[in-house]
Amino acid sequence: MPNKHYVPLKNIDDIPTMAKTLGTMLVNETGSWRNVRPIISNENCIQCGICWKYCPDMAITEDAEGFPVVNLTYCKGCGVCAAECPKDCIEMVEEVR
Amino acid sequence: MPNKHYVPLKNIDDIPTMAKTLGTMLVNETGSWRNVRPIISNENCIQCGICWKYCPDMAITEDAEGFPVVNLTYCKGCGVCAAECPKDCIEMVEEVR
Amino acid sequence: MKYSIPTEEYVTSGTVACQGCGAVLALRYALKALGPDTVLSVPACCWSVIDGPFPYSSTLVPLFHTAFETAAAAASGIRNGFAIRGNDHTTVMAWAGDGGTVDIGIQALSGAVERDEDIIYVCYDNEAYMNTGIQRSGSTPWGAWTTTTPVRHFKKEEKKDMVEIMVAHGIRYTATACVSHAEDFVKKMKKAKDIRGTKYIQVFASCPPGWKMQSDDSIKALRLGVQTGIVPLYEVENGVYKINYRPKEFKPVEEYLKLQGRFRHLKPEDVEHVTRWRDRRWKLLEAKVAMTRELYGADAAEG
Amino acid sequence: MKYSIPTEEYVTSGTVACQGCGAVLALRYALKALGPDTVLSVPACCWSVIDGPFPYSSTLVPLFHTAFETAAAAASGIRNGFAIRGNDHTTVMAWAGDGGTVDIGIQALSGAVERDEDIIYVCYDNEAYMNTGIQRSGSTPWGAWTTTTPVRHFKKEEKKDMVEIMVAHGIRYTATACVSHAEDFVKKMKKAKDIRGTKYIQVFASCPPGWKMQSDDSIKALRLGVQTGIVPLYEVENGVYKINYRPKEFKPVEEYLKLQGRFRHLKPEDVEHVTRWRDRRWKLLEAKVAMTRELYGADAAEG
Amino acid sequence: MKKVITGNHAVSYGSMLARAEVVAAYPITPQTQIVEKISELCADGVMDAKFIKVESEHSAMAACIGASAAGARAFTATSAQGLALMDEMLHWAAHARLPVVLANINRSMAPPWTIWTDQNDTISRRDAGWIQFYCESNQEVTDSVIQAFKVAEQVELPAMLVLDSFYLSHTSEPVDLADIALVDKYLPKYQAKHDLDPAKGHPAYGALCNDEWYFELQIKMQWAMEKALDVIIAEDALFGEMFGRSYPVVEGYRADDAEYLVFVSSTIASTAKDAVDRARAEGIKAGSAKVRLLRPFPKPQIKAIARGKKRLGVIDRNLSYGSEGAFFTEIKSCLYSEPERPEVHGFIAGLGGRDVTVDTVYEMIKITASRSPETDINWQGAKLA
Amino acid sequence: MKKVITGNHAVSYGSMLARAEVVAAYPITPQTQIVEKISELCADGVMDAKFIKVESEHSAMAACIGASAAGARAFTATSAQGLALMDEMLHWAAHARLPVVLANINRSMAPPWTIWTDQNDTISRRDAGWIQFYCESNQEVTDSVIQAFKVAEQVELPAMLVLDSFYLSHTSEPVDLADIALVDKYLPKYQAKHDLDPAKGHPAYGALCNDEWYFELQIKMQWAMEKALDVIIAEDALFGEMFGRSYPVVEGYRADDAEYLVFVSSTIASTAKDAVDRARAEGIKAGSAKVRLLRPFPKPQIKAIARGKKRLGVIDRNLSYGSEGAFFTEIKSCLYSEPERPEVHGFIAGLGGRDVTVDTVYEMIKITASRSPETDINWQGAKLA
Amino acid sequence: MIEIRFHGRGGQGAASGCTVFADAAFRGGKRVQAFPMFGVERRGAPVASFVRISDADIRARHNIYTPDHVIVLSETLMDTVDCTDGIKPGGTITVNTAKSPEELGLKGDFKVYTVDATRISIEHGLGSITSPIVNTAMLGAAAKVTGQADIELLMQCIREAAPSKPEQNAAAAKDTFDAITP
Amino acid sequence: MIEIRFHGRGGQGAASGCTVFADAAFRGGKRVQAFPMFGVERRGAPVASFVRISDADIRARHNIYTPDHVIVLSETLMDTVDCTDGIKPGGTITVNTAKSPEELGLKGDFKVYTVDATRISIEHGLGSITSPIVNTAMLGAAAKVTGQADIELLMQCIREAAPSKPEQNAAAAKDTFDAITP
Ligand SMILES: Cc1ncc(C[n+]2csc(CCOP(=O)(O)OP(=O)(O)O)c2C)c(N)n1
Ligand SMILES: Cc1ncc(C[n+]2csc(CCOP(=O)(O)OP(=O)(O)O)c2C)c(N)n1
Ligand code: SF4
Ligand code: SF4
Ligand code: SF4
Ligand code: SF4
Ligand code: SF4
Ligand code: SF4
Ligand SMILES: [Mg+2]
Ligand SMILES: [Mg+2]
Repeated sequence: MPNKHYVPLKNIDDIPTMAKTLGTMLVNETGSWRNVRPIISNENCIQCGICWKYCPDMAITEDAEGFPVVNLTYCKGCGVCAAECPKDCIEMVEEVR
Repeated sequence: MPNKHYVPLKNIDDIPTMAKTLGTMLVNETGSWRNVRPIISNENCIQCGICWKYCPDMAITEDAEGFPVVNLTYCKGCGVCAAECPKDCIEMVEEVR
Repeated sequence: MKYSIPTEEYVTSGTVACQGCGAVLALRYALKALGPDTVLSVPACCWSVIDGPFPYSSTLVPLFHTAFETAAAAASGIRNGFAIRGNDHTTVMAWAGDGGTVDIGIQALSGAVERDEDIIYVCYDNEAYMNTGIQRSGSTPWGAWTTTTPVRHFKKEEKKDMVEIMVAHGIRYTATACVSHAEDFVKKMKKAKDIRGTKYIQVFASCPPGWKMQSDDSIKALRLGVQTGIVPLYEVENGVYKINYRPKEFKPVEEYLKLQGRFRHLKPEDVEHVTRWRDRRWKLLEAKVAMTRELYGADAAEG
Repeated sequence: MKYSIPTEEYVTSGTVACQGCGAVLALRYALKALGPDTVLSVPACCWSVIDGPFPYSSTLVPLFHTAFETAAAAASGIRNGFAIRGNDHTTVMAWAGDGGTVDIGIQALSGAVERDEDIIYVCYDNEAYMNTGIQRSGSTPWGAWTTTTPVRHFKKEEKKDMVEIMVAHGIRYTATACVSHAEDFVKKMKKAKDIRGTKYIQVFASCPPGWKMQSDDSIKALRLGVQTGIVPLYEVENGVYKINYRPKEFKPVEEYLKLQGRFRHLKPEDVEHVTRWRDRRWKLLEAKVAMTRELYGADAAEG
Repeated sequence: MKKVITGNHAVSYGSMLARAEVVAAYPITPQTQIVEKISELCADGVMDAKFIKVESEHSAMAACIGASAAGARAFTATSAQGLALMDEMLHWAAHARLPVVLANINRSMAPPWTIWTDQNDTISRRDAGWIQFYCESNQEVTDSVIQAFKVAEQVELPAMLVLDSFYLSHTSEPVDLADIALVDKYLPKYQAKHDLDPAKGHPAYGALCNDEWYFELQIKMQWAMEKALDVIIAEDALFGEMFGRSYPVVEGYRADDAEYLVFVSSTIASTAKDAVDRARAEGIKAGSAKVRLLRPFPKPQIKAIARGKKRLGVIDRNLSYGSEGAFFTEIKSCLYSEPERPEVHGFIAGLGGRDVTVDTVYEMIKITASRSPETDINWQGAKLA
Repeated sequence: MKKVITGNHAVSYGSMLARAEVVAAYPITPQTQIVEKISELCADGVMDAKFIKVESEHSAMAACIGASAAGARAFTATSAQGLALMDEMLHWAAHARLPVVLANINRSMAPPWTIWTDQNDTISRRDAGWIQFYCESNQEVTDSVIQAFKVAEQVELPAMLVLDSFYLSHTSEPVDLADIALVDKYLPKYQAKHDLDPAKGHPAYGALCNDEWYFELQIKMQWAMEKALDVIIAEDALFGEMFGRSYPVVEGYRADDAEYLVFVSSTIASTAKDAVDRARAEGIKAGSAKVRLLRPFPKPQIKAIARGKKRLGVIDRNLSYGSEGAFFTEIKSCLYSEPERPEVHGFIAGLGGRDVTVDTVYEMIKITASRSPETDINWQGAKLA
Repeated sequence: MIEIRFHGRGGQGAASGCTVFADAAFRGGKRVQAFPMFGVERRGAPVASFVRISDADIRARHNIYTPDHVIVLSETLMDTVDCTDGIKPGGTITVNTAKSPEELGLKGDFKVYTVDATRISIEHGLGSITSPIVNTAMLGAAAKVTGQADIELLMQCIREAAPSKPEQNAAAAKDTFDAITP
Repeated sequence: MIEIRFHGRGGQGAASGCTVFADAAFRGGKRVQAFPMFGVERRGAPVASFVRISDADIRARHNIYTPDHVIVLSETLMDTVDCTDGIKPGGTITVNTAKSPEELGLKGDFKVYTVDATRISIEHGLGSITSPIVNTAMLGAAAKVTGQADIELLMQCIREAAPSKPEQNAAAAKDTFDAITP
């Protein structure tokens, strides 16, 4: 089911003259790439923002209290956040369907 | 009248498959380019070879006594030899037909 | 959370980059520094794929895809096209991989620097042609495996030093950077933005598949690059060298090398070779710092 | 007569070069140094015309005419073609003008240096595209008139410093030379011949029409270039700088500039600019000599 | 204002009149005069353009592409080797649908080195997606630069002017330089379809396109080419009204009542008129047809002018090795579906600048009039054994 | 020895069997596997060649040219953008008469970026003086590398192998790799006509050539192309004798008694056989003709196979913008002088990698069999409105 | 002609697996053709690849739309990719999962098989939980379900093609082969 | 149609001279065409250039082989170049020399004129003995001999085209114009 970022194109009349993009890659829900999933425990979290800084998929945001949250729609499960967290707050667990 | 360096070519059968040269540029008697002609006077000549060294047309050779001689078949009359001779032995004079 | 770099994002989630791609972070940081009044000229490279297929894009600034060897020339054209129409404010950034910079794109870049075009050229350096599946580039380091330098015949030429080549061009501003040191990179990009004329920044960016390592080692490998001195962080402004980060003591280069499968075949004497290369390079770098400070004064660099 | 350079000639009389052409002398000297076991790769440049039209040639060594931007790549091909057939002795020399070197040919050259091809690359530098009628090149000096930098808009960019760019490439051997200093040039060419790997020599060669001067000033202008310090003679071997000729005192740059019509429009403040450029360059050069001697020892250069 | 100028300068002035905004070019004989004059015009402030003095033709086209994408009117000029070196970027400009205009001086391809004319450099670009105008006179050159921009910007395709080396590029003749105010009316400021201004959005241009839409983008290019033929004709008509000069896409000379018709292009089209007159004088009912366009190929006009002829000749100053002359191929292919198909002679003449005189053309007319073709290539003026 | 390998590896092994001595190449999708495999073969010492890892395709061809001029057998491989970037040097190799062999993987031209197949990259080189072989299977690929060197060295012209991206380059199938000793017999060590060895003289190659002889040099190129057609046929026959496999320049499938014939090339030629069978099963007397060569264009063979047909179709996986499909043009031009000229349909299909299935080809056969052509371009498989 | 489609992730070796499978079938006397979904997919992204196997010459050179068999290298793929798309009526789909076929809840005119290739692979020392290497293991399952490759020939082909651990890879294939009863 | 050929040396301005001459003829109401011998000749090498002048449209766009008039900028050129080649019967040749026509000893069906343009040019401060600038001066002679350009228009064209010393150049032309009596 296409998401809201999907740009529907049916035939030649729908496409621009030159290949000019019409939407963003938010259409591409890369959460499905994940083999492993980051689980953040706030316990030791010092809100340093390092996980946010190094996430190559811009999949970490901040919750109301200033703790990091993973956007599972896009997190590819690379494990960088877990590896870089200075407080070992993030664990990578096997993804299940 | 073509000189001895001339490579006669009449038609397509005479030329090589690719443009490969068949003779030297000695065919091109650049003496005809001259407006002015170098005259060497041996009087002050110290046989330093500077005129030979700087002639851009390889038009200076040595005579039996070691003095420089201009090869008028090729000398273009640039005047470099005259300008560079440390002893001012070379004068450039107007070329006449 | 605390944020050490700007929070605005100009790269969206959903890119098709590999898990743990350092190149994504590189552009993410660069755009944080430059802000939205920026246009990209992107030649063939991983980023021309990462950004997404038609009709989608993941950068929130205009992006002009251009041929592999033309990042600097196309950027020059864009800059001049803007200028003649009165737009002198938009930052035009050429954003290219190392292959597109030090090999096939060096000519266009060299020309742009010579003309002193008002552009920023950033090379994200992952040390091989990654987009086409890890072939050697002029920026691949000595000793590395790639698909065109098989293990039995690993790369025997030294990495081309593009920043030094830029210095030799008399460029106004050039610098190295590393994705693991985001704050330093952002600072340099901001500085570059404010200088008129050509700027060249080379940012070291990890590539898990290309370096044959796990995706979660992506930042670690980069940090080790800096800590072992393999990747010096420095800048050269108006000819004056300045080192931005001096490890108190270099970590052994093994630590850097052993993390990456592309170096797994190296023998101890090869590691020695890399260590000597590192030391020679740092000695020279320090000497240049001293020399140029002496020649031009410490202020010149700040000027 | 006394001969300070080899007497063998490998360039014949009858070339179609202009009266007083310095480029002819440059190749004449180079071939004297290299001898007959040499093959030339010549891209588009004055020399591709000078050598003569089909079916004639004025060089007494094989000459392969190649496309403008390919001197180094074609030379690499020739060298490897020889090598696979067992010929390791013939010297392969790329012989190119400044435009063919610092502009359109820089990429192929940079690639060859990175691969450390066993070739000699010589750039005869007459500071503009002469073959096409005197357009600016990246090697045209600041201040010069050319047909694409009209007097009212004379060249405002500094000359690209190719020898320094080669040093930044970590090339084994590179040197400057000047046709007026034939002996020095011949010596450097001989040295280059005996080094395996890529060598780059840039020889300053006068062009009377291109410099808007009388043909008989051809050597004088070059000598003034050296004497005023505009054209430093130096070499860099394995990273170590060595200055081959240090004028006791620089002649004023005016003497050099005023001889040449291409500089006739320069105002006193422009001459000042050139003088400052000269001084800055020499200071840097001397500093590099000191720095690299200190780093690598005086012997390294001789090694 | 009429001035005696070379074909090259006709290009430079044309680009000035068309108010090219960014020029990125690299010198090459026989094009150098163009860039030298533009440098001068810019330095003098007569022409308000940014001249990017790039380090190669490859970068010249890349810079023009960048400039055009940024919304500026972009122009360049080159020849032979330079055009070939641009090739990748020529395809790029076309596929990016950018209305860059380029003047190419036809020069033979090396090696051996040559600077003399033939069309091999430009026919080798016939598949690159560029509109190609072949010019006959310096007047046509200046006027065509202006028309080319007008057309290119409407159909969003790049356009190439083609001039014979020497026979046009270096030949001086009187040229009426149009009044720039009138040109401004004919050719208003470029309103780019591309827009890289960050203030207006953040599109990416040229993103990876898999088999889902690439085909359709090509069809749009072909449609634009087909439209271009109509636009060229319409814009030429308007130009004719405004400036009193017009250049049909296929122009007959004594063609109406001709029994034998030779197709010609570039300067040979001019010389051919004298040859036709001579043939007529000698009783041969000859005519000539100048083909102004190679792309879009003016099929309806070719068909129309060929209709009813007894025999045709095609004079190609080019050669597609392993095939035949390019115009010969295109014309035969175009006429294939005609109900009546006259025989066609294929002539190849003038390669590498070999002079094509009135005599040479006359000879080809005579052959066309007198016998059936026996081979696809009839070498004219060559030193065969 | 039979191995299941990709078309790309078929190229690599072909170059090894042909004993290429200098390889200068630059990576590009979808060609990378070729150079990676060659790197491996060289590193393993199985292949005795110098591999120059150049910094661009432009230098790749320049280095091949240099190596070939120095007397070595030179090889390279590329695709699309790389081929275009080489363009100047492609002309150079041809005019220098150097038998360099190149494998090109057909990929569509950018922008937009694409890595999928169509023939625009290679048809755009049809005027460059290169022999062009279009391959249908991996077996043909390996064998053609060997044949290409044999032919190229005899006629002193460079030759290009052409493979569809993906549909051939990345498709694995069994390939019989010839015994190298037998290949050595078929293709002896290269004896260069060029000679740069200073011991043997001091020629200059490619010196400036004015209008006196350039024309004649071009005629020699054309003659060599004409000779090449015969040599290709003869060498293929010899290859058939020695290796039991043969590839006619135009190969009919159920063509003899066909009333309707479609011309095809590359992998479509393979798929078309299934489509022809289907058409036959449904009562349509169809056949197909695979065209192996675009240059030299096999005119006599095209004429022969077209003779007596009721109607023809040409399937082009390419497009010359502003004209039509390239094979369509060439075939019509070739048949123009035939006494009987069947109608010809022009189909364009599969651009940008759009899949051409048995259904797609069948559809084109049906159109060919059922009606007269109405336009020069019939888009097949496109998402038209 | 039998057509098979493999689903995997970039970097998992689905494409090379197809070639190995084709090779085994070829050595068993068949005509074969193998090709990847051709794209620019990066490590981790969903990919597909294909095999054609036939007794007669394979002339069709185009994509496969209606496979007889589908092999899925990772169950998680099924979230976003419609792995059952186009399966010929009566065809099969074989999924690497610890679940039973029923638990997958797939609907359509095809048979569903499951095998825990991840576990088997890890048991043989191939990869880890975060990045298991399952392509060779799944070939054994494919051989059993499709009946197109002899397991001994397949194991031989796997040994020759494996960049490392040839025996373990072959053994993993044998295990999945044995684990399935069609 | 009148066809004229100029002989000079590279750098002497024979080609630009032709354009100026054509310009003058054009301003006098003629159709004109001017072009250089197209080559790569360097400073000092013999070159030629051409003018066509006509009352009707000039359509021929090819070389000139049989000129009506020939103008020779430097007598020394005649050593190697056959300057009289192809002159139309009854045509003319005009040579810059201090000699008289007879002293040149030229044979053929054409009239010979001489004028000491070098002396005249130097008198007007144009160039020096080693490199005299005679192209503009010789235009005056050409105007007189060919009758194709009005001397006033010619002088005006010279003034406009001269990169420096416009009046001197024009005056030199006037002097040669006056020096010749055809
Ligand atoms: C002329 C040309 N040659 C080759 C290619 C193929 N190609 C595309 S991207 C690429 C590698 C890019 O490497 P790099 O610049 O280092 O960027 P990365 O992929 O590593 O991000 C290559 C070889 C191309 N697109 N164009
Ligand atoms: C691709 C290409 N572009 C342009 C040219 C035209 N061209 C030939 S030689 C030349 C200038 C060469 O300048 P330089 O290298 O400095 O040598 P010089 O003529 O000064 O000796 C130019 C622009 C060409 N031959 N090929
Ligand atoms: S696992 Fe990777 S993609 Fe997911 S949140 Fe962490 S850093 Fe981002
Ligand atoms: S890196 Fe760790 S400590 Fe820092 S914000 Fe993220 S989870 Fe918290
Ligand atoms: S004048 Fe010039 S060419 Fe003549 S001999 Fe002297 S230096 Fe040589
Ligand atoms: S330069 Fe003068 S002194 Fe020296 S050899 Fe020549 S003529 Fe004699
Ligand atoms: S291959 Fe490397 S650079 Fe490219 S997307 Fe993957 S991780 Fe990033
Ligand atoms: S233009 Fe200059 S470099 Fe060229 S031949 Fe003349 S003097 Fe020599
Ligand atoms: Mg890279
Ligand atoms: Mg130069």
